[in-house]
Amino acid sequence: MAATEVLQLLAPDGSAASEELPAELDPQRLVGWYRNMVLLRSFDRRALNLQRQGRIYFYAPASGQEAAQIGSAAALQDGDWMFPTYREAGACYQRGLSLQALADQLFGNARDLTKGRQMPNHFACAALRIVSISSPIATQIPQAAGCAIAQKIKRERAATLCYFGDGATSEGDFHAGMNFAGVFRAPCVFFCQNNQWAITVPVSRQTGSESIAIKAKAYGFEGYRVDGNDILAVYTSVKQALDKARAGGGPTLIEALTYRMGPHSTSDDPRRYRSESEVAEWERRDPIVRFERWLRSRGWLDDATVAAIERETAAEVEQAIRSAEAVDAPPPQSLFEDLYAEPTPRLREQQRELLGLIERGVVERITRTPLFG
Amino acid sequence: MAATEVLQLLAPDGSAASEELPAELDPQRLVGWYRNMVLLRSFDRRALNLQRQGRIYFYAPASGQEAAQIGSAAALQDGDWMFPTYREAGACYQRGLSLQALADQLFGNARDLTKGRQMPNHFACAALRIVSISSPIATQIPQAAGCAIAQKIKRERAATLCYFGDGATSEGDFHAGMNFAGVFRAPCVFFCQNNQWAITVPVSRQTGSESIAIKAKAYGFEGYRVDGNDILAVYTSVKQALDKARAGGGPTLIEALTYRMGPHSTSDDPRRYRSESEVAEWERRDPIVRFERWLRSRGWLDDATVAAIERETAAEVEQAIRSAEAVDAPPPQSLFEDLYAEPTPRLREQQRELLGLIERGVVERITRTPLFG
Amino acid sequence: MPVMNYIQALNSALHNEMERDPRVVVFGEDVGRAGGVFRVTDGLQSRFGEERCFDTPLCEQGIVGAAIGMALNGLKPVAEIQFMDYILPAYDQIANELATIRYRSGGQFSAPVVVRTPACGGIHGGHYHSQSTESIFTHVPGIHVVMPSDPYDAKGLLIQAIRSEDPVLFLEPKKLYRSARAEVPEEPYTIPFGQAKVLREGTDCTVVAWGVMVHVCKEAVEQAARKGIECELIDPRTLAPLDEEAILESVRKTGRLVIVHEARRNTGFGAEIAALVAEKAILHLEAPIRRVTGFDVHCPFTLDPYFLPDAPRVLLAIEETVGF
Amino acid sequence: MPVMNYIQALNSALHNEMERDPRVVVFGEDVGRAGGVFRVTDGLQSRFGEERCFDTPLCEQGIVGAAIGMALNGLKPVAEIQFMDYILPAYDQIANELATIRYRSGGQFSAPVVVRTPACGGIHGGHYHSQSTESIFTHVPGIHVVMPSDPYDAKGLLIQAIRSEDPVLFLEPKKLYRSARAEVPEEPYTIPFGQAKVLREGTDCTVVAWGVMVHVCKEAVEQAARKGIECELIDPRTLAPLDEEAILESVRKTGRLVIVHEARRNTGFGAEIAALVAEKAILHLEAPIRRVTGFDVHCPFTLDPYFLPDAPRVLLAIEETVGF
Ligand SMILES: Cc1ncc(C[n+]2csc(CCOP(=O)(O)OP(=O)(O)O)c2C)c(N)n1
Ligand SMILES: Cc1ncc(C[n+]2csc(CCOP(=O)(O)OP(=O)(O)O)c2C)c(N)n1
Ligand SMILES: [Mg+2]
Ligand SMILES: [Mg+2]
Repeated sequence: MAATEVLQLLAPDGSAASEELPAELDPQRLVGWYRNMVLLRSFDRRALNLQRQGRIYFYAPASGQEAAQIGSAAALQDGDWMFPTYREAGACYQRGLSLQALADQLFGNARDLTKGRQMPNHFACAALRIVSISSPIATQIPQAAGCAIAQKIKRERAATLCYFGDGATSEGDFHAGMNFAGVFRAPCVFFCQNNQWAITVPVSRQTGSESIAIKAKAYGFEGYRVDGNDILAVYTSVKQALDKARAGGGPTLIEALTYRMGPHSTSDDPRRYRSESEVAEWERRDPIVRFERWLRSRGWLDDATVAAIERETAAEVEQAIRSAEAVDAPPPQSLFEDLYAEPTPRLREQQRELLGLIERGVVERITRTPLFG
Repeated sequence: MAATEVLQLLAPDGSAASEELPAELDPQRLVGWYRNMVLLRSFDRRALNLQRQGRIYFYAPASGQEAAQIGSAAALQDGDWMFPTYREAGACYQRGLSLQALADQLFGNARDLTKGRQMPNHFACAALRIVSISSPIATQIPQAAGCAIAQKIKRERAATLCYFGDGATSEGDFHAGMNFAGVFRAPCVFFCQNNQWAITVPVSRQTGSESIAIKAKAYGFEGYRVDGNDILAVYTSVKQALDKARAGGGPTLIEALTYRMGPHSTSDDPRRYRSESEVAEWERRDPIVRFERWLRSRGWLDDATVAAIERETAAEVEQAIRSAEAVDAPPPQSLFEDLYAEPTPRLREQQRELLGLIERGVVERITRTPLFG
Repeated sequence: MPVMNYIQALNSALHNEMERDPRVVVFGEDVGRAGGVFRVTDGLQSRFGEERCFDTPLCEQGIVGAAIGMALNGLKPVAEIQFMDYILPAYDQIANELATIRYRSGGQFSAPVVVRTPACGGIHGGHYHSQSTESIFTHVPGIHVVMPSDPYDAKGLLIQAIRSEDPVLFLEPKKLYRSARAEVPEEPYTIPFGQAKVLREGTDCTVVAWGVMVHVCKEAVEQAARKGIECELIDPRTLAPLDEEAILESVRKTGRLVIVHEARRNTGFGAEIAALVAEKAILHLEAPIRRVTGFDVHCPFTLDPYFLPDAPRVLLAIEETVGF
Repeated sequence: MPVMNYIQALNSALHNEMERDPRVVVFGEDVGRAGGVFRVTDGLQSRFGEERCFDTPLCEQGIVGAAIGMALNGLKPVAEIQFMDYILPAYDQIANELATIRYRSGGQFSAPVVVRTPACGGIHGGHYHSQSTESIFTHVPGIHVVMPSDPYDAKGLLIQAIRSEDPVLFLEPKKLYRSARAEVPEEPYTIPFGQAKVLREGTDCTVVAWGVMVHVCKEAVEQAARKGIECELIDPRTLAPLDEEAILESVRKTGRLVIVHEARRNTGFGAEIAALVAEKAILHLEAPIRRVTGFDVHCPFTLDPYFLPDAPRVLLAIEETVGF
């Protein structure tokens, strides 16, 4: 397949290009994916609102990218590793990170797996091999290559899935990671969600190349494009690439063509840089609507189930947020933990300094994540 | 032309693939190139010896790459800029940097254009638009792209020629520079001398891609391979690319296949990592021998001329070295000059500190570049 | 004279200089069409065209690398790095290339690039939107490091930076962007590098601070004054070159020194100031030199307010120093 | 006990640890087949195979980035950066990623990578083969910074680094590679981080130095002794964690402090030591704290010997400090 053709299994109207489905995709699993997509859309909306209400500080929504996120993460196996970005709430959830863990992270509360250390959207879960997200763009790409090199050295039958955006392909770290993976034929799948924009910069300004997929040629491995709003195409291509990687076939670059329907983050106003018609055009390709149509056409989904899913997921989201909001901030001494396996004398001294200041009332104790504004 | 085909105009035996020469290439100019190649080979040998004798500290030879260097630099026009690496003594000389300037730089003496500030091989000449060479690999690549972007913004009818090695293509800066040039369609020609090795690492370990030329595809412009030991092929391709760039046609990547016949530098012993047969194989493709054969076959060169050229260039080299060696070290106060347009109070204070120490005999005055060892 | 916030003052400086000097070009991520994520470059593209204000690919090493090349070829680049936290991929281009080219070329070349970047914390942005790593740049000769603490200084120093023949790292405490306001002339003016500003005179204790901490210290020294402690508050404004003399002179008078910065304490720029004073004015010191700084951790999200020095912490340090 | 030079001691440590722990992998530019441009990794590939000692592409940000990923997945990477001057493209991966991952993941992840690199000058290598930029790393919490000054320490500290649960930047003063020799056991042993070494006891003046400067200072303090000045010479060995107590205790005894390092003075690590002493032992100081350091320029080629502190310069500073 050429690097500029686009793999599509579901047409925007929900009709299928081919009737043959991989054997492992039973209706229950597929409806489960649909449910997760709906849940994420609801989580996204709710999180945007929370931020507007000043109850969380920040949020980066992924509406429009549910197929790319759920479809790709669904292709992972237990032993695999995953390197997401701040936009991958969906992929993390599909991988198994609970809604409660997502919500706790948004509030940075004492129960948050990351101890409130990072801004919203920067999840991490060692048990699920979801590597800690950092904000700098593209830094995870050579790290993912290294993780995959280790898988090869350790002769694990496992692979690494590395997420990034179109903008990330411009960074030096993208080049570094792709090149290392190519030279060492590491079992790494590079999954680029080309959502057309890097904040206000369109992909045409990001690179002069005819596609992102074609960049794989510069590293000696295969790259191709899939319709990122077609969950079946995403799942199938990522699964194939992961299988190939696990079997010793080396890395693959997959460019998923999709669209960020909302703002870059709660700090952004997309009307400043893109047209309404563009947004409308992509809304017609909404990945949830498309998948829903197809599921209905197969008889696996009906009005009642859709309504139930919407009601239940909304309630779950609400419950997780309420619970997260009720939990206190992490304790002050935690400021000085986890820099090293053991705190250094300097850190112990500074910890005493801060606790002393709090005790003397010089510094106020933080009990909740400070409100926005 | 595909990125893996190789442009060749002169066969290794000196026979020509085509009898048609560009109009500007008269016999005098061609014999001039030959003379420069011979001079550089002689300079290289002499410099290696100087280092062995402990008279200079370091040298990075370019024997085997004379065609790539002279042929490429010969294609430049006055208004063009050039970003060389430490291996480009030849290209700098062809561009107009005098033998004396090269020799002065090796000795880091008070007459050196760069004031003895850098190790041997790190030339710079603002008058000739030969940008100061720094040791870090690939850093000049985004700089060259930026210079070319400025040429475009300023509507100069000029181009930028950026040199680097095969190893440099792995750095993040390579990616950055190529991508900027592609996005801005900058008049930049990227000239990669693929001499097969980056110190001890073969190009097969540097990248998994089938060629270096193909990497241009990742940035949306043309890349091709030329026989880097064929001065006519190098000149022709670089000239075309520069012409195209000046005319607004955007960047080009040229991969010149060549070979470093000597060590990486005087600190290196190539027998530790490559076979004699490989070296012998490439010696048969010696760019000087090939060009000489062809010039002889056209009747533009004969035994007497060759002998005269060898004698004269050796004498010139000898003279430049003698003269350079006789010049003193730069004066101590120069240590604190050229950090800023005007020295800061801190620098003035430290200058007084050093001059005081010298005056009091605490620190010994440096009169010559310290000897090796 | 109009009142401007920090962003408006910077924007005004950019307008002035692009008007005056056709060599000035402004670029970076999201600076062109959208006018920057903080709107500092707002209106420049529509006013001066896409060739003089433009978006680049998302690549900091490319932005600074390309800026060097443009400067070599006679343009006057004002490059934006979207957050100071993201300047690190360009650290090599800045420290090994930009800062050295004049020196290593024997004075033949210079690359007077201005790199502007929103710095420091206090906006609850976690580690990756809060760093002030000025000290890794002051360690590098060949580049000026500037951090204005109010809109008036911001405009005057930015114009000075753009007219400088040397590279300048221009740090903008983003917390001040909308919160700091001052009377700022519409016309261009410059403030020379290396001249500290004395915000308050006093005889009991010298307080040195820059960026947002100047405002925190203003509050603290006012509170101290109410308790009868007269502090001298100094904002160096440029950390390189540093107005050593202003600090030394003040310490010779007060005998006491409190240094306040947001950056982590270990090898922060406060250490350099302390070392200078311990070398050049030690006989005048009547108390330990105190540093009130960010703790030696990565600025956290939820506990962010613990990380940053605030007025009560500064006041306590002043009291302890004076009471020593 | 065999006598080893610095390279042999490091090589021995690597052999020991690769033997002991199959998770240890060694890689970088030219480290595999050729055994490193300084031969520190000599023999490892033939002994342990290409999967445990290998060459990488020429890309420092890739080397450190990949090392992080390998460490996350349970290997123990010992990555070489060919010269410390070339570590800067990896500065972002080190400061923003490697040093933060334990903290930002709430302690869930750790990446105990060792980054080894030949540092410092004195080999006439010009700016790009002479830098010692330790202070831009000591500013970053979450990573240990080590610089051993002799083969015995080098081996013990490298093994400690490899067994550490935290990332370590391991700086090797290349001038000592072949010139420093010591008795070094063949067997593995460790030296804990954060413990300074007192090379000479004395009551008149404390001298703190690391790397090559330890040797320069040894010469200087011997000369001082001949003049009747008894110096206490301290090598911190690890700059992070720093054995503050050893330095403070010595200064409390001698009342005088001279700090010697190769790095440029401005915001070098000497500033941090001076600041700590000026905060915690000021009452004991009887003279200004002196820093004898590289000048605030880029280490030049021809004039290189002017740049680096030598014994006469250190001796003079000691004499002036004691005579103050
Ligand atoms: C190194 C770095 N530079 C700049 C930024 C600021 N920034 C945050 S997100 C972003 C755009 C990323 O675009 P893309 O990779 O396409 O991902 P998307 O947001 O579209 O999912 C930028 C420039 C950053 N986080 N890191
Ligand atoms: C950033 C950086 N990393 C490492 C080095 C050390 N080094 C000097 S030359 C070299 C190999 C360069 O190979 P190549 O680009 O092929 O150029 P060649 O020497 O073959 O001309 C290396 C690794 C360096 N100078 N800069
Ligand atoms: Mg995007
Ligand atoms: Mg090469």
